[in-house]
Amino acid sequence: MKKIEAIIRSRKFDEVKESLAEKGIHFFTFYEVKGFGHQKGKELSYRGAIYDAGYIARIKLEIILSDEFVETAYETIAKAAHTGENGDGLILVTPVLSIKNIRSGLEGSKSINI
Amino acid sequence: MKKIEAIIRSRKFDEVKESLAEKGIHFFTFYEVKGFGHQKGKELSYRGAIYDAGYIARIKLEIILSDEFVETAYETIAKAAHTGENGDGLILVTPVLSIKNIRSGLEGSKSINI
Amino acid sequence: MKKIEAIIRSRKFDEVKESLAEKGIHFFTFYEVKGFGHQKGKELSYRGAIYDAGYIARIKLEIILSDEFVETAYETIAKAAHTGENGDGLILVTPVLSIKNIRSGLEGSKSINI
Amino acid sequence: MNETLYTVNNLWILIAAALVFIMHLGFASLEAGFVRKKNTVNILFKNSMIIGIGLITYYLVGFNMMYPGDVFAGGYFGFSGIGAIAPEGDAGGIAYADGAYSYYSDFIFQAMFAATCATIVSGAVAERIKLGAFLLFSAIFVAFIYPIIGMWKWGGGWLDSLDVPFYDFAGSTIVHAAGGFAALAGAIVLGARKGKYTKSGIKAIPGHSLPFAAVGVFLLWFGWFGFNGGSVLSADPGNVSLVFVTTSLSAAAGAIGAFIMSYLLFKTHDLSMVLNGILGGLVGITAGADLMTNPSWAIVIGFIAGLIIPVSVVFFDKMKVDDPVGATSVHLVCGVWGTLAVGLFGTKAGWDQFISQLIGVAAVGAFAFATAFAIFYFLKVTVGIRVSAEHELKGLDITEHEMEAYSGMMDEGGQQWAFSA
Amino acid sequence: MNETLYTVNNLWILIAAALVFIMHLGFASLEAGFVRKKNTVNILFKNSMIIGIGLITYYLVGFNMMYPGDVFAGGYFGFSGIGAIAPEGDAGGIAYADGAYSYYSDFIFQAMFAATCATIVSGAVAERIKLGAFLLFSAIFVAFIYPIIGMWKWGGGWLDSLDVPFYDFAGSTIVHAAGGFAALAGAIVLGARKGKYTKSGIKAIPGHSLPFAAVGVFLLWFGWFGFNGGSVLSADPGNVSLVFVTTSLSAAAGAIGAFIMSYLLFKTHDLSMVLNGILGGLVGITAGADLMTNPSWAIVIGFIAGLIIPVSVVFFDKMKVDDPVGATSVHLVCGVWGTLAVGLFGTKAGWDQFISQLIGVAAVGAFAFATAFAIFYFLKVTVGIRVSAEHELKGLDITEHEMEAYSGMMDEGGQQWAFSA
Amino acid sequence: MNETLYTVNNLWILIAAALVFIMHLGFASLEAGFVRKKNTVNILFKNSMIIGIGLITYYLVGFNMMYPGDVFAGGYFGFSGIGAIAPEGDAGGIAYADGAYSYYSDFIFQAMFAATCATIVSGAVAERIKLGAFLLFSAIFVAFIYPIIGMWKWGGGWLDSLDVPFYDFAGSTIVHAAGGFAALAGAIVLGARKGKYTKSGIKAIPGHSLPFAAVGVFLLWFGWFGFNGGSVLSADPGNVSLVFVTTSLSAAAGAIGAFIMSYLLFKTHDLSMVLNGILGGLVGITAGADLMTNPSWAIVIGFIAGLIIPVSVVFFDKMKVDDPVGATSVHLVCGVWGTLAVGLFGTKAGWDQFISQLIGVAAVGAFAFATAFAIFYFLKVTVGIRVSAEHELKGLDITEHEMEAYSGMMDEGGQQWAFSA
Ligand SMILES: Nc1ncnc2c1ncn2[C@@H]1O[C@H](COP(=O)(O)OP(=O)(O)O)[C@@H](O)[C@H]1O
Ligand SMILES: Nc1ncnc2c1ncn2[C@@H]1O[C@H](COP(=O)(O)OP(=O)(O)O)[C@@H](O)[C@H]1O
Ligand SMILES: Nc1ncnc2c1ncn2[C@@H]1O[C@H](COP(=O)(O)OP(=O)(O)O)[C@@H](O)[C@H]1O
Repeated sequence: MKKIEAIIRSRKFDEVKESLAEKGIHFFTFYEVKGFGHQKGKELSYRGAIYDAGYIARIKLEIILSDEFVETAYETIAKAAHTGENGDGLILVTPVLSIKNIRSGLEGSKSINI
Repeated sequence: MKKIEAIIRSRKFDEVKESLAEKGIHFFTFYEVKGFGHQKGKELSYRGAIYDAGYIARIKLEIILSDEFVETAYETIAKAAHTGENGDGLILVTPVLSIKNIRSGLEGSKSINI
Repeated sequence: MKKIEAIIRSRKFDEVKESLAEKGIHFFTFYEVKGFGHQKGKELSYRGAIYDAGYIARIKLEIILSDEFVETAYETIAKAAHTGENGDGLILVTPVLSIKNIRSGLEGSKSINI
Repeated sequence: MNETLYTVNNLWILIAAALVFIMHLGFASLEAGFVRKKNTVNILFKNSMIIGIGLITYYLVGFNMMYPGDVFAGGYFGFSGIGAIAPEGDAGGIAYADGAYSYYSDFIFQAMFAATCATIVSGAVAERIKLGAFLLFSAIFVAFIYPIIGMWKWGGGWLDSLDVPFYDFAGSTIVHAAGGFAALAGAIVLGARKGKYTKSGIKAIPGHSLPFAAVGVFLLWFGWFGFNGGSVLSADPGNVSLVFVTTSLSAAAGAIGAFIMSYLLFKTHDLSMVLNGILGGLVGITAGADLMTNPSWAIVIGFIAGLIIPVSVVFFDKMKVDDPVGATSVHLVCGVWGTLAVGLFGTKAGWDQFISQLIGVAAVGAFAFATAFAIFYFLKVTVGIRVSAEHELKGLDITEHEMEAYSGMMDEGGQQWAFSA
Repeated sequence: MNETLYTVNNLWILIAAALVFIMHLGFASLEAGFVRKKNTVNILFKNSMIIGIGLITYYLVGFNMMYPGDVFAGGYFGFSGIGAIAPEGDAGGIAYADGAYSYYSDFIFQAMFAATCATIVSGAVAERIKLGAFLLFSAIFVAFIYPIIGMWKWGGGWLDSLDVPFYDFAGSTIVHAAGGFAALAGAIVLGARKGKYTKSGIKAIPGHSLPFAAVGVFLLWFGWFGFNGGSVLSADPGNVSLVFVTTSLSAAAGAIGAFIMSYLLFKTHDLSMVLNGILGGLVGITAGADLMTNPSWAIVIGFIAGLIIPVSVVFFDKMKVDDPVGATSVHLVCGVWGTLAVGLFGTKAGWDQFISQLIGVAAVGAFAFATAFAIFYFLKVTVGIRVSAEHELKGLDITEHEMEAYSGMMDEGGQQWAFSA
Repeated sequence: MNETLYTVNNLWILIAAALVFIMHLGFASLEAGFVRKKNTVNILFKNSMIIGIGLITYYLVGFNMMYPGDVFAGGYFGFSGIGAIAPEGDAGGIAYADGAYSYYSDFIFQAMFAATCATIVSGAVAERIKLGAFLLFSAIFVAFIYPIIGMWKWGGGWLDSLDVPFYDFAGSTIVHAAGGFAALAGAIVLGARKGKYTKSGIKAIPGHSLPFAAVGVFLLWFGWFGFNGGSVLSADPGNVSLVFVTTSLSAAAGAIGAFIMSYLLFKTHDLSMVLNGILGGLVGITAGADLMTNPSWAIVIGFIAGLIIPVSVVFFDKMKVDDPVGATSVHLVCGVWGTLAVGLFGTKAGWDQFISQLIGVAAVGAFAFATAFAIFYFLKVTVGIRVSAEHELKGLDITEHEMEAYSGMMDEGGQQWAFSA
């Protein structure tokens, strides 16, 4: 089992989700994050003073996968989230030592929802 | 040291927190996440059009633990977060290479707040 | 490659960010989390009843780094986020198995934005 | 009566009616601010419907039950037929009320009051009552219960015919205490919100937006100029201006009273208490706003109302009567206080008056409580009045309305991307 | 005419003008609530500017084009010069309108109406129109199009001179349908918001704050007391009070109608529909508010308007006319309905009247639609009217205003730390 | 004077008082919108208390210090005793002000003004002042400083007795500049919010809710119809209608002026500037609203006020005077401008008048600034006026009120689960 973490553009979220679904990967967790990278946040202005949060908003996905699905997911996300412009984000694979599905109590790769 | 990550129902949060406290685990970090899984989000309706965020809201816990506490925490969460219905979520154990408490500067398992 | 995760005080965020920048580390991802630890949340009061969320608000940073930068980042954050009072938070180093930059398609440490 | 003075008087009653209307926005904002986010659409929906249902049922039956005419004078009940259509010519105009207002001005002013009374209930039963049951209750309450109570005094019924007639200038009893007692009945029959009273004590369930609540209270005060000022039932300069002064000073003193008492009790400055304190002052002065010829009396009445509010809120919580917006403390308790205050301060003060006030508020309170209790209980055993525990947990917005009050508030950079899925 | 009655009448027109003013806050709140968070500053900006631009252009040209004087009676167009300065002495005072109101009262009341008409458009074109283009449109619309339409009827033009004169008491056609048709033209020329009509069907794009929308609707109702009540053009007790009653009952019935129809169609209780239903009832009664001497007719008109609303919203969505706030359903459709209803109910009901109503609303609708379409189209091919896809995605707040409507709403513990960076 | 005309006049003053009341909601909303989320409860609390404290202190001492009677004519100070109780009979009624209004109408109208003046200060000192110190300041200001200033002109004092009397129709100087100078003193004594002026320059600290700010401004405009319109002190049709027109056109022109200037300076469309521009236009016209018999003058005055606003905001920022809501720019600067404009435009324009205006506004400004400075300074060295750095960081809501303005806004699916812990 592995965990894939991907930081992607919010507006690419739907595309990524659908591409994953086509490959049979329906289950994942996500949340909103902020990032500092090549792409900068837009400057805002308020009562004559300019301010700049600096960061941009991104979505982070986390997907737990059996080893055999990792490669597919990895490539699928890389393709669907790509625009070629600064700010596309990145994908990581990280190790998972053990896993348990709370409902079924199953452990290991049997427990993974796909 | 290990990191336990658990994705649980919001309404089970208090129960999990209290069960952990009973086992002497008082310290952890959490945040709100969204998930796609067996359980689907409720369909909403607005001016005649139906929409569906698809996802459901979940809480994610992260607990850093010395190895001897991992098993207890793992089982405690699994029990407290269980309802038996779709959407219960999952628990992972992931590796930690090193850790430092910012206040005390202590490293390794001495640094871990429990 | 490693991932550094740090849980810090919101009000130390700018300092940490600037210290990292001085060491040449400009890119990272962050999000708001809540934590239970030594420091407790402030009690609030509403219509005569006291309530206490219990948790405190923290910022979590995630930085993906080539191995040679890990030590620097680790120490820099530890210093910049330090106040010496309860609630300073902690820093972890966790393993990364592989990484891909979505824009460039590059993998491994070449892919890492610094 | 000259035509011009009639025009002025009538104009004031109409403007007052518009001001009482805006109280409905005040209640809607206040209640929306005091409930949790997950029940906000629901409370706004109820408030939007109540004014609709209230006006129409009052048009159909309420008005003619509340003002059935002289034949029912001194009685307990009367009715003069369906619908409120003005008599032809002067009978519905200058001659209708001695040149004070036309038939339709009377109707619309009274109709806005009627809807107010039902709205009081909505806050106390919020976050757990079924929409349908609540709307049914409101319709019955505005169509029958409120008009019967109103008839007792303002319609020339028995309370108006006591030896020392019961006095209730603009409705501390007739509107506020009546609504407040009905609210109490509703809160009791429903039971508390889940998680409010637990083994480990009383839990705070903070309202989701105090700014909305504050807007509501200021709008209510604004509307009260019409509620009390219009109850002079003419534009008489001396009386209307006195009422404006006593109403405002009482509200002001209510803020200060609640400020002090909530600091004494809770050692903090609770905005929700000061807001309730203002309302307490307003409700308190309503029975005798025209009698406090020394405005300092109004300050005393309002100040005491303000002191009462935090104590009363704590008391109802101790009694496990769960009232998310404090409607019972504001309308019931301060309504009773204001009614009795007529016997203590102002130009009618005196023992006999005090007794009549006691009779009046007790009779109205008992009737409002009993009938509201009966209706709620009947609805409970028939259609059911409480949403399921699961619906309560998820919130009524999603479960009864399939909507959320706020969408995309959390999105950075304005991207409500989730909805394009 | 006695001086005192003149003073009363005039006072009422002024108060009514202030109430119509508050409708602008109503529109601003309603529209802000119905758009996404990312376009909230933009819609508020537009609404703040429209009232400014509207009043000033109406002062400069509009008023004298709408009321050019008797020489243009029965005509299609007139103009009596730049600026609105009262005639000296009684001519601008008691003699100006037979003691009903002064010249300046007339002007300010009319000017508030004019700005309203432009505001109707802003909701329908929200979330995608360029700021500059919209402000230009508004200026032209208030300066020329609305006054010309108004002149046809209220300025004594041809619609007022039909054998059976077209009747439009307070503007179901002149203000609401005119604004609604212009809104339709704008929505068509602009096209739908991205992501609204997709291959997989019609997508919901929920407004970001239903509480704001609800506040807006209550304020609009409040303002309507001035809109309709002031259109009596005197403080005549009988007429003004009748208008208050019919206006309120129709709004109330609109809520109930929309409640029922949206339940039938959608099997849910859609707050946004009930809010639109109230507005539909208000627009519907506007043409004949003084004619429904049996207030039950007003209930029927409002109830039907309420039933129409959900059907109409669905219809425009099917036609792929994207109208984020439902302005076309409320103002165009219910405006037409209310205009025709004058031929069906009330003291002018009759076939001949119905035909005149049809002529009036058709002529106004055609003219408003055609001119608005032409202006929008002209702006489209010259300065451009639609923001870029990227700006639309990011939201107009950031791209046109470099601001966000809400800052730090997400921060825990009140730390807007991000801005100290 | 006939009884009926008295009734009309008096009714208008009362309605105007209610409209001035609603300005307090306007200020509360505006200021709440312009502060950070973490200080929202605090600002609402202050605004709720000021109206309470203001009305009661004005009742106790202010009114009789501002209008001490003829014996003090031409003087600098007077006082005619504690409490405001109407003289018996006609002396407090029709004879009180030649049939224009009753004693109590006078009191309540003036009392609402007084509270307004204190409210102006609250915005400028927001987000860092201690609650207790602020409430003390407000009480002293409304009880003594404002009444003394008011007495100089409206109470028949020395400014009213200049050879060419100083003119201030509704209070550009007496209310707005006075409040604005006191606000300036407060902002100076307190110092800037942490993080506003840093080594790397002036930082933006955006308000947490521009929608609330916009609501506030529209409500202020609405209330200004009473503020200026009521200052005619009768329902005189010619004057009140002129005042409505000049007030509205000036506000409209203020929006446009600020729109243009903020685009020139900042190259963007800053909603907060347009909102301030509207207020600037309103403040600017207040001194001479009844003198601009050619309404185009009002447009010029408002337009210039609008142009001034962004420049002034930037200027005060350069001076490191931290004013979160722009109260100094709106009330002080535009108040001075409006006062001087009486010497430049309208029926009193002329060199002598200009000099008198200069004397008046300088004297009032100096007195208001000096006394406010002294009070704030005294409070600073005694009870302390500024919250601790830590409290400022955490926000005053949590530290002074133990409450949050919004609860559970971030929860998905409406679960405010954290509070059941
Ligand atoms: N080294 C890193 N560690 C953590 N997050 C990163 C790192 N580099 C980039 N990111 C995340 O990815 C987002 C996009 O990065 P950016 O440099 O703008 O994209 P690109 O590499 O396509 O130019 C950033 O906003 C940040 O959230
Ligand atoms: N493979 C996965 N990777 C990441 N998160 C997952 C995965 N499977 C489930 N989850 C998370 O757990 C939540 C519950 O999953 P669900 O399938 O509904 O529960 P159950 O397994 O009890 O039926 C999901 O909403 C999602 O957040
Ligand atoms: N064992 C842990 N696992 C996960 N998060 C932790 C752990 N211990 C502390 N934290 C995080 O760090 C934050 C600060 O911890 P706290 O104990 O208050 O600080 P300190 O160690 O400086 O006294 C907590 O609120 C929590 O978010």
